Amino acid sequence: MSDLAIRENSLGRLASVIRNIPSATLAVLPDTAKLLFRGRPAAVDVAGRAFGVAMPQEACRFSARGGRTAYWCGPDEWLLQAGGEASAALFASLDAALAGQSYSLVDVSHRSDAITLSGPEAAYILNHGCPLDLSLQTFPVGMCTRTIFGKATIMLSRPAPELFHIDVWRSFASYVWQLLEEACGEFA
Amino acid sequence: MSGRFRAPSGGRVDRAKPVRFSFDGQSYQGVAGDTLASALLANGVHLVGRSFKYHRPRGIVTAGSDEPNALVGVGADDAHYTPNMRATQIEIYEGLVAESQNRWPSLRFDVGAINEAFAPFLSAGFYYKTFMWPPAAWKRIYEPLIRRAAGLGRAPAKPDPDRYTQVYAHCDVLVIGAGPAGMAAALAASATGARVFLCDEQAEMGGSLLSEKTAMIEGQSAGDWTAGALAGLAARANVTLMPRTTAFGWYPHNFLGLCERITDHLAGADPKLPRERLWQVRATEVVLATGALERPLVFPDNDRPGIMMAEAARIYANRFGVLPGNTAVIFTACDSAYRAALDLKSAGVAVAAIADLRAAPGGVWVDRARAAGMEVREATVVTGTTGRLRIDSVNLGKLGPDGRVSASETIACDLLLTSGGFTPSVHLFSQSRGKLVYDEALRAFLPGTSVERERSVGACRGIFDLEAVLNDGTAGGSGAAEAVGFAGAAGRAFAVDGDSVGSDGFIGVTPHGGDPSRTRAWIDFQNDVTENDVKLAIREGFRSIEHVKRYTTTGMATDQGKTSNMNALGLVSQTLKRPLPQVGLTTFRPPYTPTTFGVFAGQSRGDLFDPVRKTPVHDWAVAQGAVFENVSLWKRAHYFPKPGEDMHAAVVRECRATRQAVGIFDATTLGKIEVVGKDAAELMNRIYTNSWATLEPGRIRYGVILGENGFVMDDGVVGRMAPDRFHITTTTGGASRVLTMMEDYVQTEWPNLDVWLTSTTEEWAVISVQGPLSRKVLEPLVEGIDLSRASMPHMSVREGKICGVPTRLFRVSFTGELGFEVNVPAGYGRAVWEAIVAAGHAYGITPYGTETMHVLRAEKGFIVVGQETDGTVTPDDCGLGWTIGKAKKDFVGKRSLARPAMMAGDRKQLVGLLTVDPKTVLEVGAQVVADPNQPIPMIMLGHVTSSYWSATLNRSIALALVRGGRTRIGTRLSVPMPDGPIAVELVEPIFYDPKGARLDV
Amino acid sequence: MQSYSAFSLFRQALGGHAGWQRQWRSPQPRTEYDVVIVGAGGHGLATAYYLAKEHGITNVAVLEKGWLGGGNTGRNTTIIRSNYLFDESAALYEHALKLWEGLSQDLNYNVMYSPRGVLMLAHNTHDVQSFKRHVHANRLNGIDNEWLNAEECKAFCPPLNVGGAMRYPILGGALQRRGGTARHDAVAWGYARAADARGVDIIENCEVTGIRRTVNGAVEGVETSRGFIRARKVGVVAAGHTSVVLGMAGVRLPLESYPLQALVSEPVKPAFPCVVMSNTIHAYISQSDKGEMVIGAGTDAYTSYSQRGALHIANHTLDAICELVPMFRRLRMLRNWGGIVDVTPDRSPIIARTPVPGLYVNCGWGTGGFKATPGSGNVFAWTIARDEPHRINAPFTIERFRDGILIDESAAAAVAH
Amino acid sequence: MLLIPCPHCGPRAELEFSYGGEAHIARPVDPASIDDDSWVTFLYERSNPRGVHAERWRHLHGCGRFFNVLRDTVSDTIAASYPAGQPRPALSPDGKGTKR
Ligand SMILES: Cc1cc2nc3c(=O)[nH]c(=O)nc-3n(C[C@H](O)[C@H](O)[C@H](O)COP(=O)(O)OP(=O)(O)OC[C@H]3O[C@@H](n4cnc5c(N)ncnc54)[C@H](O)[C@@H]3O)c2cc1C
Ligand SMILES: NC(=O)c1ccc[n+]([C@@H]2O[C@H](COP(=O)([O-])OP(=O)(O)OC[C@H]3O[C@@H](n4cnc5c(N)ncnc54)[C@H](O)[C@@H]3O)[C@@H](O)[C@H]2O)c1
Ligand SMILES: Cc1cc2nc3c(=O)[nH]c(=O)nc-3n(C[C@H](O)[C@H](O)[C@H](O)COP(=O)(O)O)c2cc1C
Ligand SMILES: [Zn+2]
Repeated sequence: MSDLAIRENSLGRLASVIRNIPSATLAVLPDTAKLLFRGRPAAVDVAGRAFGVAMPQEACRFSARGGRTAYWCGPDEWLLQAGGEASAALFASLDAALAGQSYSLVDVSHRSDAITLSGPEAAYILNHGCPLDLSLQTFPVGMCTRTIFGKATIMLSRPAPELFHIDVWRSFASYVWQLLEEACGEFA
Repeated sequence: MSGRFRAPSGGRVDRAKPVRFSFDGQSYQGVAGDTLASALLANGVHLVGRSFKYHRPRGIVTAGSDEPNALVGVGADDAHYTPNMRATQIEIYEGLVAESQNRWPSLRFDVGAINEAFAPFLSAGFYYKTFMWPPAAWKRIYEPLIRRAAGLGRAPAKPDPDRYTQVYAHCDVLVIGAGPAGMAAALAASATGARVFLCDEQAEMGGSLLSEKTAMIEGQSAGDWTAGALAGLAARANVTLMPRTTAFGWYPHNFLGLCERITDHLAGADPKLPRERLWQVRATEVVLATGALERPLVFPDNDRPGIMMAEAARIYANRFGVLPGNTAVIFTACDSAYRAALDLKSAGVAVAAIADLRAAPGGVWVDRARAAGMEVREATVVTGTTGRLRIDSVNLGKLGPDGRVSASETIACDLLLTSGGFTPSVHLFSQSRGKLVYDEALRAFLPGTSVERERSVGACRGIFDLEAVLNDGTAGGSGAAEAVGFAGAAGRAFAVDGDSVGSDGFIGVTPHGGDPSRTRAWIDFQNDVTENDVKLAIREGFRSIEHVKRYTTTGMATDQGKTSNMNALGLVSQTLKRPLPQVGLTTFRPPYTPTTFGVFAGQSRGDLFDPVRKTPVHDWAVAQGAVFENVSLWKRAHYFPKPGEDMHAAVVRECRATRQAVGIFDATTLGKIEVVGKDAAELMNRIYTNSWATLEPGRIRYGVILGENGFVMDDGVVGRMAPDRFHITTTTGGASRVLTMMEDYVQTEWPNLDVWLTSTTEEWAVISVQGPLSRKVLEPLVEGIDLSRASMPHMSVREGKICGVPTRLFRVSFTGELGFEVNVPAGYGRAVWEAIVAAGHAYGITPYGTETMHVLRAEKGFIVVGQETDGTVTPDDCGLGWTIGKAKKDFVGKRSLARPAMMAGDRKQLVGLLTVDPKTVLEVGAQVVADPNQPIPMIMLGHVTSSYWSATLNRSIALALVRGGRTRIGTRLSVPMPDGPIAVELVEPIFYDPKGARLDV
Repeated sequence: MQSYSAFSLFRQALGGHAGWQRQWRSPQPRTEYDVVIVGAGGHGLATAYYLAKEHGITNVAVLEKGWLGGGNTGRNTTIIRSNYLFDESAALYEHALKLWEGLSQDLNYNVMYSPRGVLMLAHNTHDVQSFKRHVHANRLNGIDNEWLNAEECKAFCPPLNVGGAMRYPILGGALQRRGGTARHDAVAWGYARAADARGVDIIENCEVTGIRRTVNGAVEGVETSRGFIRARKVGVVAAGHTSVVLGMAGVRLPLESYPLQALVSEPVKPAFPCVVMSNTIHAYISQSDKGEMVIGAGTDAYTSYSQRGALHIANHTLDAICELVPMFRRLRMLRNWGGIVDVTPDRSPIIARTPVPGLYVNCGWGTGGFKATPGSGNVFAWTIARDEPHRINAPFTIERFRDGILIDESAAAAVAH
Repeated sequence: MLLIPCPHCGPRAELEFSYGGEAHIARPVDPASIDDDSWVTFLYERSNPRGVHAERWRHLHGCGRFFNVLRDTVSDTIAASYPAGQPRPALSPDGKGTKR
């Protein structure tokens, strides 16, 4: 038997009933391949070359190229994201390139789902649960970091001045979504 | 007209917009811009409340958040009712409903006022001295009486429907207080480009300038200048103006709590809006511009309605166009009350006399008052007042140079204004842990050395002259911006045309010549603390100001002594003849003014109280009618009742199906960690009690983790996916604990190991298919995995596909039956689950929940961490001694196991319990004893950790931890219950298929 | 000691209360005492009282760096109960509870011990099982504690939100009817007055800055901000500061000091009849006789001596309270403060001799020692007087950590306070 | 809420961190070889100072790293933050920063 099972996004149902408001718009990002890479310095360059995007060395930054993005998560930790790709193939190619290195590669494609929050009030809405200073000076475009939102951990990144991506573990995703909606409440 | 006492013109209220409201059931009219206090005064209402202890009639004393007396309950219905609101801060709106408190049946005729008759007995701390006899009467009679008498307003009786929100915010400079000092600071700081927040607790910004009639700033009236300044600030993109926002708390590292009131002042507020918002602000620099509070003078009978702060009366007249009386007497120790007298007079209030405590008052303000025809009595004090529900006369006395007071005259009046000078508002500075310094000249505690990055400007640091205040604010704002790193802060000097009122004042109880035990001079109005109370406390040895506070309750009321603390301090200083700074202040604590619980709780209510974690199978289980239980943050299906079934029936059915055919269970919530790296096995060896070096890839082992203290912390099966890759499972609740502990060791103890940990809990959905037919169900669904006994033995793991998606297929059993745990990427969990259910249909596949899971594992004697263990249990205690790798030199917790008590023979050990009557099911937590007839306290040998009805065995089973349990196997013990002892037999803790034959298929 | 009663109050009232005597003296420290107690909290004062009353040792000084009762005794949420799980703790807290029951009369000072019932809420299966374990163990130890189902909880405490839309519904609770509250300050003052009357010198504003030892290591006395005071025995009862004081004698203990916050609402008329605790959602609440809701929760995360804590702790405390009692959302916080609690690895106290001859310690009460005040002072006095532990505190040694004989109530049940 | 400087991510709100107790308490290399007294010292005894405390924090909801901080337990002032494994820095005489 080989019927391909259907992939479900944990936010599917919530996203289908969203009331959009212009000042802060919520949406669900499409599924992507996600690998978590960790390793000794020597492995980092190798991984970057194999992935096609160098692992950002500056803390809390991401770099993207051709649909692939490498997010700095920690001093020896990066989240590699590849839109529209199969994670198994990506895993295999990186794993092969890294042979002999000291590293860890784990497929986390399904661990989290991702939300976009956009609009002029996006930062204000996020600050309903996130204690970071989200002004463009301290949280510029190109920045990413794990942080908290209410009582959940999120991975927050800023691809554009009024656009945030929130990557959140599946089972916390609906909480984060609902808390965002609650915060949007005063604009609704 | 909006009340008999409304001046025809003047003030900042809008006479064209009448507003109707009710107080104690009576309807009144005010105007837009009124507070409840100003509107009541405009209607001639002075009696607004009763005091806490003696139910004394009380009126409005101040015009701000320092109000001690005018507390009312607000709200038209139970769900919106809020007690203890200060009338001076309530903005009226159409339909506002307010009522007085602490009186019955009515404000004018209050039965509680009978306490007055007992006042002689109700001295400070009287309750510590009595109500002790007979001992039983305290609980049944005295305490309920005391409780009912105390308590001010009534608690709301219905759940609050309003929303509250919380926001984090950051700024370069937070300016607190939007009087002249704060506005000047905000102007200066924002001119540099710094991000500036300016907050003020009042509805309108401007602080003292809102009631300033004569002074001119830069050629403009105070009102015009304020409007211009605020407009200028509002136009700057880097400035956020926050009216109705109280900075209530200062927490370490310049983190401040601000409460913004959003809808309380609106009739029919937009339901989208939160009632209040908590701003949690991290400010690089803080500028305090919180002003100063006028201090009352304390004298006998100083608490009658109609006795008011001079500055408050000035505010009512100048800002609200309200005359707080017809004929005023003024009792002062400073010049500012002269200014108030002049403003009141020009508004239409007759000033009968000014009694000045000072021997020879003089200067421009005194001259002006005299010139305006006011009678100024030098060295004169108030020795008493009369009037039941409102003051009707004042007794004055002459203060001799020797301090003696001789009676002089009685003056009729309906208003007595007092001023003892100003107390700088250092509350927040003190909260920031800055040290206060006493300034003898100003008679005030002023901000000293800073601890946080902050500065004070204006009246809150003792600068009272308006021009100086503005310039101080400017300097403070510039300084703050510069300290943040903004250049270009320009100095600016304001020119003010106006006269200073100086800084005279008085602290303590004014000389009154009365017999201290007969007169009552009120220090703390709200808590009814008198001069005598404080003196009594001191007499009884309560010398520390902290003791005086707690014994008399002075300063402990809802106003936290804003108007009274300095006078209490002064009185202690007078009585002990100890300099004031040596007596010291009590501690300033948050909140600055009482702050709603709801705003602290914010959005965290219902489902947002804590995240609700659901598995991919959750909705399917809901559709099947599953009953759920909370396990840590997760919702887990507890059982799946068919129509008409209770839990017991469902569990019996689920157990039978699993033992006899096949059951399906959602195990997704188990924690999972991927351990990867060359040294993965080495780390496993160091963390777990077991040995991992010999585990072949493709095999699984059950592992146990101890805390470094030697007690069982977690367990789970671990699959070796590759030489350098392990797939760990942990308990549902233990997942993050285990990961954190492992990270700790990897990062800080053994950083040289080449190994990394990744949480994969949420990557995998785990579908447990258990039962003799499980293989048959799964076989047709998998690709590239041979499920046969020969190729995939018990405790092995294979990678391949199921339903076309990748899987890590574990052959494990927590039931004792042939079983598999299908791990698939979580997004496929639901689809694969449904496919298995469909494929299993023919075999009678039955979904089961956590209860059945527990029964099945208990039948097999498998422990559950947290149930059989509780943080005091070693591996040996719970029968897991076998997991300890004998050859291992070390692992986390090993050394602790070698401590004497950990090896004692009489430790509690895991055993099975069979009730002698097989139908009796023991209660979990019940205690086990040898002799149920022994006297209490009994010697308890242990307790039941798990207990179930076993459908398979058709009897009850239980697990227990029993002292020296293993040596007692075969003997009988007893479980004493309230309705009689239950005899139990101790057996091996495995009830079903002890040889494990059913697994080997 | 001047007698307190309704009659004496009446008589004094007629005289304008001029005749009340000082409740305690404020003596100059003598040069030498038989016993010096460091710390005039409830436990230290009770220790001195029982030394005098039960062991005839009256040449005692209690040294206090600030004002008596100003430590955790003056800042706790006053919950009293004895329904502890393990025999050792149950014996200790029940000993205290029995003393509470007669304390006002014993001290001739109304400490307002109010046995209004302490209800501990269960929100999940684990709570239910663990509380039932307590109930059974307590019953066999002769300590009252009973299981209530959710409806019974509601009947006992009507404001509770039972069955509403709660994230963690109330499944039931364990009720100790004899549990309740007492007026914290009065406890300190009552003991101070009674100890003073028996000759104990209570010396405030006297900080112990050093512990002097003889050549053979025994205690000789204490250095203080008011000079050296010789003492044959020194008992340290300094709560959050115990590490600091014992460090002066070179003794290191398994102790850490954490901030613990509490808060009160504005006073309202009686609206909450008992004490309710929820360890699962972290909050507890009772209403004082003056009308404030007295509320607390868990400690802040980090060690501290600053007697304050973080805003987010207050937030979490109050979100839990508002879940339990949604109509209290509109009540307002009047004051929020912190104390410094000393926590041992097993969260049980140490009441014992130290390795230094003549030096004794009573500490580690953490978040829950107010309820133990009379019992703790009572057995500590015994320990100092006889240089050996009372039967009840014999298990509460320092050595238990080395030997692994922990008394870990919180590990067993995740219950503190 | 403290503002804690993560050596990797910069200053962040306390909420992102978990506290890890006193720093520089190394696990004995060979626990089996030490006596019970030494073991209890490692396991439980802490300096618990009133003043500067070297303590561990983990940037749990951030980069995940453990690191050490010198914090004054009376004033909450943080004088230094340094990666795990590095020795405790010496404080400047005013106690407000590290010696340079
Ligand atoms: C917010 C909070 C809530 C609590 N709630 C409860 C509760 O509900 N129920 C409960 O049972 N317990 C509770 N507790 C715990 C309880 O308050 C304490 O366990 C108990 O009060 C400790 O009493 P003590 O006498 O040992 O300590 P303290 O009252 O703290 O006394 C110690 C004294 O030692 C003095 N001292 C310290 N160092 C020196 C020195 N060098 N020289 C001289 N004197 C010194 C201190 O100034 C202090 O006065 C709570 C604690 C807090 C902080
Ligand atoms: N004796 C005197 O002459 C004397 C005494 C006091 C004040 N004054 C006059 O008062 C003015 C002083 O100006 P200023 O700006 O320093 O004080 P201010 O009283 O004009 O302004 C202080 C402002 O701070 C606000 N505030 C206080 N605490 C707050 C908090 N916690 N949160 C939010 N807002 C808060 C108040 O609502 C007020 O609007 C001058 O005009 C001065 O002449 C004179
Ligand atoms: C049970 C209890 C009730 C309290 N009630 C009040 C109160 O009604 N009003 C008040 O101002 N403070 C009250 N407090 C708090 C004290 O004012 C004070 O904050 C506390 O004793 C800690 O001392 P500190 O704030 O001076 O450090 C109460 C404290 C306790 C322990
Ligand atoms: Zn970090």
